[in-house]
Amino acid sequence: MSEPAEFLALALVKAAPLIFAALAGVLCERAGILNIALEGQLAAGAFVAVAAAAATGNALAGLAAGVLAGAVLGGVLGFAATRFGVDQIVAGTGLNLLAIGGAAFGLVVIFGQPGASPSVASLGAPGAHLLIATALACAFALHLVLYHTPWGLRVRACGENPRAVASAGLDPKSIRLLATTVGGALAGLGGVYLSLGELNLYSDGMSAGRGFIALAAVIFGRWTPLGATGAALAFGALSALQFILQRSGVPSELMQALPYLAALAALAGIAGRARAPRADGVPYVE
Amino acid sequence: AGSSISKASMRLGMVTDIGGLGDKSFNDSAYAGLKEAKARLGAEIEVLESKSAADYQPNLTALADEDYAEIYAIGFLMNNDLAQVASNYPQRRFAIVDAVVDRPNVTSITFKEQDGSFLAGALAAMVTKSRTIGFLGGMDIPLLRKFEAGYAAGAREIDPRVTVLVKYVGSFEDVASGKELAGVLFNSGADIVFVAAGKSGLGAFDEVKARDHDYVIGVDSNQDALIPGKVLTSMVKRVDVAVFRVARDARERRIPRGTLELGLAQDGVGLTDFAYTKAIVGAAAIARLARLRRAIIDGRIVPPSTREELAAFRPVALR
Amino acid sequence: MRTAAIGGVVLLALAASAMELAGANPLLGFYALLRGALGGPHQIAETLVQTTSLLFPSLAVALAFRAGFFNIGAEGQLVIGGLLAGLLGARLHLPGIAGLPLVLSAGALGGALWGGIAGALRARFGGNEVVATLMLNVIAALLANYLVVGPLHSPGAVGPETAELAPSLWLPTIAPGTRLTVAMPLGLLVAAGVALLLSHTVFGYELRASGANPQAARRAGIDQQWIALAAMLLSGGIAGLGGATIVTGVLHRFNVALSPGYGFIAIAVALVGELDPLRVVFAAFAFGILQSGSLTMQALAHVPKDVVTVIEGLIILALSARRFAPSAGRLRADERTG
Amino acid sequence: MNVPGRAALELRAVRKVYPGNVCALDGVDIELVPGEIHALCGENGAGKTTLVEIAAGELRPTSGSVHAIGNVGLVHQHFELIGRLHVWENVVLGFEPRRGVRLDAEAARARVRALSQSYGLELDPDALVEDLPVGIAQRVELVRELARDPAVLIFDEPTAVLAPAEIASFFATVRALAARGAAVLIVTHKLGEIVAYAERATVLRAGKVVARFGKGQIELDAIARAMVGGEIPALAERVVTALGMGLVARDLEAGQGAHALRSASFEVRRGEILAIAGVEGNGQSVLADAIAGVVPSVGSLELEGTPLQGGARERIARGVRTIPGDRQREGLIVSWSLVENAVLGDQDRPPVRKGIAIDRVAAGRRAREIVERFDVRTTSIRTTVATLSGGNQQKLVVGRALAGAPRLLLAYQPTRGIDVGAAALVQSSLIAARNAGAAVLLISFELDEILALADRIAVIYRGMLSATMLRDAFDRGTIGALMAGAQRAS
Ligand SMILES: Nc1ncnc2c1ncn2[C@@H]1O[C@H](COP(=O)(O)OP(=O)(O)OP(=O)(O)O)[C@@H](O)[C@H]1O
Ligand SMILES: Nc1ncnc2c1ncn2[C@@H]1O[C@H](COP(=O)(O)OP(=O)(O)OP(=O)(O)O)[C@@H](O)[C@H]1O
Ligand SMILES: [Mg+2]
Ligand SMILES: [Mg+2]
Repeated sequence: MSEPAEFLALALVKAAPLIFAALAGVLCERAGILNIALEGQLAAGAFVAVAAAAATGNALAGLAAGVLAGAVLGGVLGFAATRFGVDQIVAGTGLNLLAIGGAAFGLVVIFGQPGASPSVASLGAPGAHLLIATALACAFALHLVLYHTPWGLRVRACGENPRAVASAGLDPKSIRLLATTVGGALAGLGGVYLSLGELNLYSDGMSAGRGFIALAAVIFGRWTPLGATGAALAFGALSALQFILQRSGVPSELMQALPYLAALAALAGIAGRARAPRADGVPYVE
Repeated sequence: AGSSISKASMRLGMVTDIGGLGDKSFNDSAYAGLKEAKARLGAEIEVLESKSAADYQPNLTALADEDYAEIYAIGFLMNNDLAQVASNYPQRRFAIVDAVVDRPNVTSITFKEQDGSFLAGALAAMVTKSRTIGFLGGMDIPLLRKFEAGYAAGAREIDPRVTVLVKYVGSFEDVASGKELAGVLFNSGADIVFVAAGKSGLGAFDEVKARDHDYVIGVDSNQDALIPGKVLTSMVKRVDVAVFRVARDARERRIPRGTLELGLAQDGVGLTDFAYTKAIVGAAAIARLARLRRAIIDGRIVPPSTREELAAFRPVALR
Repeated sequence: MRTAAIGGVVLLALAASAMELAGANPLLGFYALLRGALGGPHQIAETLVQTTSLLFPSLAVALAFRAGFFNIGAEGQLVIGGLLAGLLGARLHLPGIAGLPLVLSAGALGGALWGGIAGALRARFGGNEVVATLMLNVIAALLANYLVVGPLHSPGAVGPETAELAPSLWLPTIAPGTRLTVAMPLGLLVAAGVALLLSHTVFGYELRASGANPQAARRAGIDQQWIALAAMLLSGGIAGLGGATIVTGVLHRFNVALSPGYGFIAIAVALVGELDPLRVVFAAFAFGILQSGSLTMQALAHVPKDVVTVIEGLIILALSARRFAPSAGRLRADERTG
Repeated sequence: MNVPGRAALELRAVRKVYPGNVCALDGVDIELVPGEIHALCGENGAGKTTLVEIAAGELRPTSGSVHAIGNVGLVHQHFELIGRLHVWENVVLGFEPRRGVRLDAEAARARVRALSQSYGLELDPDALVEDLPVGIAQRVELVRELARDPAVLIFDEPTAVLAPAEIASFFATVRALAARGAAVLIVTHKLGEIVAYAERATVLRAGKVVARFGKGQIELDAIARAMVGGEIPALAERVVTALGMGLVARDLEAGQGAHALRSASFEVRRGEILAIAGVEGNGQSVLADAIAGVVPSVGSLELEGTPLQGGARERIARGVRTIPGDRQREGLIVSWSLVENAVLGDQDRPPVRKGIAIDRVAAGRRAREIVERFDVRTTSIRTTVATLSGGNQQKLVVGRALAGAPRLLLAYQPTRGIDVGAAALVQSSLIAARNAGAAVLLISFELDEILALADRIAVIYRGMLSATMLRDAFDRGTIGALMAGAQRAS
């Protein structure tokens, strides 16, 4: 492979899970629910997909199960946030521990071994490529949904002023619940990409902070699907670049810090005046 | 009869470092040694895992408070805490892997990773067709640099013109990045990559599967069977053997023996036996590896364990 | 309130079934949790050690949140604080009287610097603090590893850590034979200080006003850029001081694994404590029980580490429903339309 | 249509107790008849907002019943609009026109245009709501409710933010609506409007109905007496004062876009009230903000002979005090207590500041002074401001601005949303400040208020300030025409 082609391919590979998670973040936050459990949703999606693929021998069944797992976790967050009015950050912290610990424990219960699962049926290279394309397609789809459908309008309204939504005769709680569930499903798909797309196993800690980087991408992208996708792609490109540039002799940590330093620098310039949805993270109580 | 009573009463305890069980590395290897002690010596075993550096001391203390015949601290990260606990509990016996704790009731077990890695590098340099080989590390820490330095020196010993590409994942857990970085190494011309990256290494193993003429070298445990034919060999570090040996000593009430430095001579480190790759490696190379091994044991070759030592390393050029 | 109580019971039941599934006795598990945390003087001391380690970053988070600054970066600030304290401490040969304050100040300074970067980015460019602090966390970890292993490597250190500090630089213990040091009263002092600062000083008043309603604060002549910067210097300083107390009080050296994520758990602690410094102390104690008792769950009740994590997650989830805690989101709620 | 005489909305024995045992409504009966305009009035905190929110189903009563035929629409005073959505999006939220699964934006825009045309409410469907001045935002909320074809439409103080001409057209709209068979309930503090437009009126005091006025019985004085339970205090006397130089503004420019201030030169003497008349959105809020030091400006500003520079902090130190236009967003921290709010802006100087500390005793004293002098109705000075009624929140803001003996007082719509009694109190205190030698800049959309208070007057239109006129030269017609932009008409 030529260097530029390798770089581009690698950038896309790195970006794909970030895109899924960032889109999930965009959807949830536009509805007014701060989803810091993206990391846990990635892990849950990745693990459950592997477990289901192992049980059925079918990678597609794994994919479906992984998406479902993400959706369930998203739903739990949405439910807790709308019905109990919980603090979304605290709940998200709890859900992250729950999902990551649960997956680690699941390895022992289901596969009888800690740390990492054995190899299972994966989606293979075509599947991974298809998932990358899906990530990009999801970005456009979410853009269309948010800005060109009635539901999207309602979601955005919920993120700004749920009382106004209620006084328009709608139920902001159900809208938020649906948004977090769909968001969770997207993040779950990101997890599936990691475990069954790029690889064929689940390993503890394999989400490796991607959920948090996705949170940053949401903000960089100013809470828009296309913007967040752009930010995720930029993160992917920077990671790819650091992979390629690493050389013996140059401190590896310096190279590894590159994407984060770049983001910090960009913050000073580009994303200065980003504004969160007004009701982002604010519980709605009648 | 007497022996069966004492058999039943021996308890062995182990505290893992933050990597925990399932790392397919020294924690698992140590655990295997413990399980062997359970099977062969009838010991009762207990494992406590740690979530941070602050957990080591409470975990060690929890075990020391009970009647354990031997308490293992697995990992160099625990050296200070073990020193502390060992002096608080002079009547208990402890052992630590990968670090030296100078206390009368502690057995320290260390390995000459650079020696085994030297052989791995030599093998890679003999097998490579592209004259480029790779090293994939987990985190850039002194322990890993022993692997890196030994490996590069081994390659230099065979052929100074072989290029050694080095990359670090920055994590022992990021499987996807491990795969991607392995891909970068292979795409940059390396056809053999020595993978010392914990769970991140699983990704490298996955990457090599689809590549016809590329190979990996495993680490710590025998990983040859993970992808038969694609793992040239594994540079094993027999923590299990050491753990078992210490348990047997405890069983026989031998006094602790200070530092146990395990190298090639003690079979503490070494390469596996090419069960699936004899055809690729070839008998000549295997013979040459045996000669190199002897040379290291005899002290004619001293593999470097840091980058500085590597810079100063000159091939001995055995013929 | 009743639904929250029901939710709590359900979550505890889930925790019990997780233990059951792991082949452990749930009753024994919960008993072990409590015994491990509070079962004796040693256990209580360890719980207080954990409480203290959590308290500093939690106060840091609470202070920043009160200023409307969403500091997700206490973890990085703590690491840098610990790093500076460790690097200096390992090289310093001074009596404790002079050396300890120096080492602790170095930690506070490091944390302040790290928090100050995020504060300055927002004050100067309006850069989003969540992104800044998230990025700074990763950079802190990489920087620590680089310095400790690379250019500032201490001879003799095997792992990613500094050499041991001279015993004169260890924080004095307050309960002999335990790791409980004066870090705890120091933490309480900081909590009291933050409480006083917020409720009794002009600076605290202006800080709270900026957090509660930036527009009204601006009209009241409050310089929000200065507040953002000052709040982050302070917040980072407190987290950094916390890192320094772990180095001087618990580990006696800097180690890259010095925190199991205290800075992240601190966010939950601060919010459960409703951003009130004194209530944060109690919240930190509750989380301290969880942290230290969970070790005994492993040892005594044979609950695997991962199940312990699951149970922690469930308990935190239960705590989140305790009340409508004023998250930063809610602080922003004062800006209403119309 | 509805059978005449049959109630479109009926509330029986409605009682509402807020947490903290605040009884806001105590056995209220009210019924609305289709085709009629019904006024609801009462002092601040009497329970009007609570009542209409219950009527609209947004709030659950503690006891009592609510029956309605058809949709009940409520136009809030603190609007429930979504600032970062466009006008059309706000209007169609909840019953969006569709084309397949897609939102039909064109149809939605057309609907907004049609509605605004049929009621004579000019609106740009593509404007972002947060960019709109309050008066226009009010229109959006109105159109939003109209789009839902309500059988009952309730307005909570709809005219508080409208200019005279807008008020007339607003009532024309409401009449048109009533003529089509809707029942209309209007909460208002402006008694003149009730007399002019309402057919029935109900007066609340302390959560109880204290008077009802039927067709033909509506009379200003009677309503006012019923509201306050006595006579309305007269305005303070204007005392001639020394006319030293106060504020001098030359070629002042600030802000950007439609609501920018393009050029203003004027002076306000000490002991004088200069009123700036104008329809909301013509640059007056930027003018006030520029003087307060909240937005940057070009041109020169002098106070008592010394240049007025720096930010809000420096200007507060010079004695510049403000009554901001939006009390909840700009004036108060509603989650804080009255005490803490009472010293906001003065936190940095004595007597509130003592060394690095806040003197809590002094702050408490300040709060008590304001509460007493301005009759702020509250259970305690330690309760949060959020629990105060809107009018009482306003009194707190006004009291705070006057407590510091201002050199320059910027009063932006100071009596917005407060009852007649309180309004008289606020207006009297503006005059008292003037008499005490402060320069007072009054920005108001209400001609009556301007005519009652001003010594001199200027009109602002599209960011340009007219020449000032003396008190004697006041002429309703001229001012009205200038406010509407007819410069050459004078
Ligand atoms: N959420 C609340 N909690 C507690 N008390 C409240 C709440 N909302 C209103 N009140 C109190 O209930 C009473 C009635 O308030 P309401 O807002 O209905 O008055 P209002 O007639 O609309 O007054 P205004 O003319 O000032 O708007 C007041 O004493 C107010 O302080
Ligand atoms: N206890 C409370 N907690 C939170 N918000 C409150 C509380 N009490 C009142 N509020 C809110 O504070 C605001 C002021 O109270 P109020 O209901 O009197 O305002 P309003 O009626 O909209 O204003 P106006 O008097 O101008 O009509 C309202 O939006 C009300 O919902
Ligand atoms: Mg009202
Ligand atoms: Mg009210």
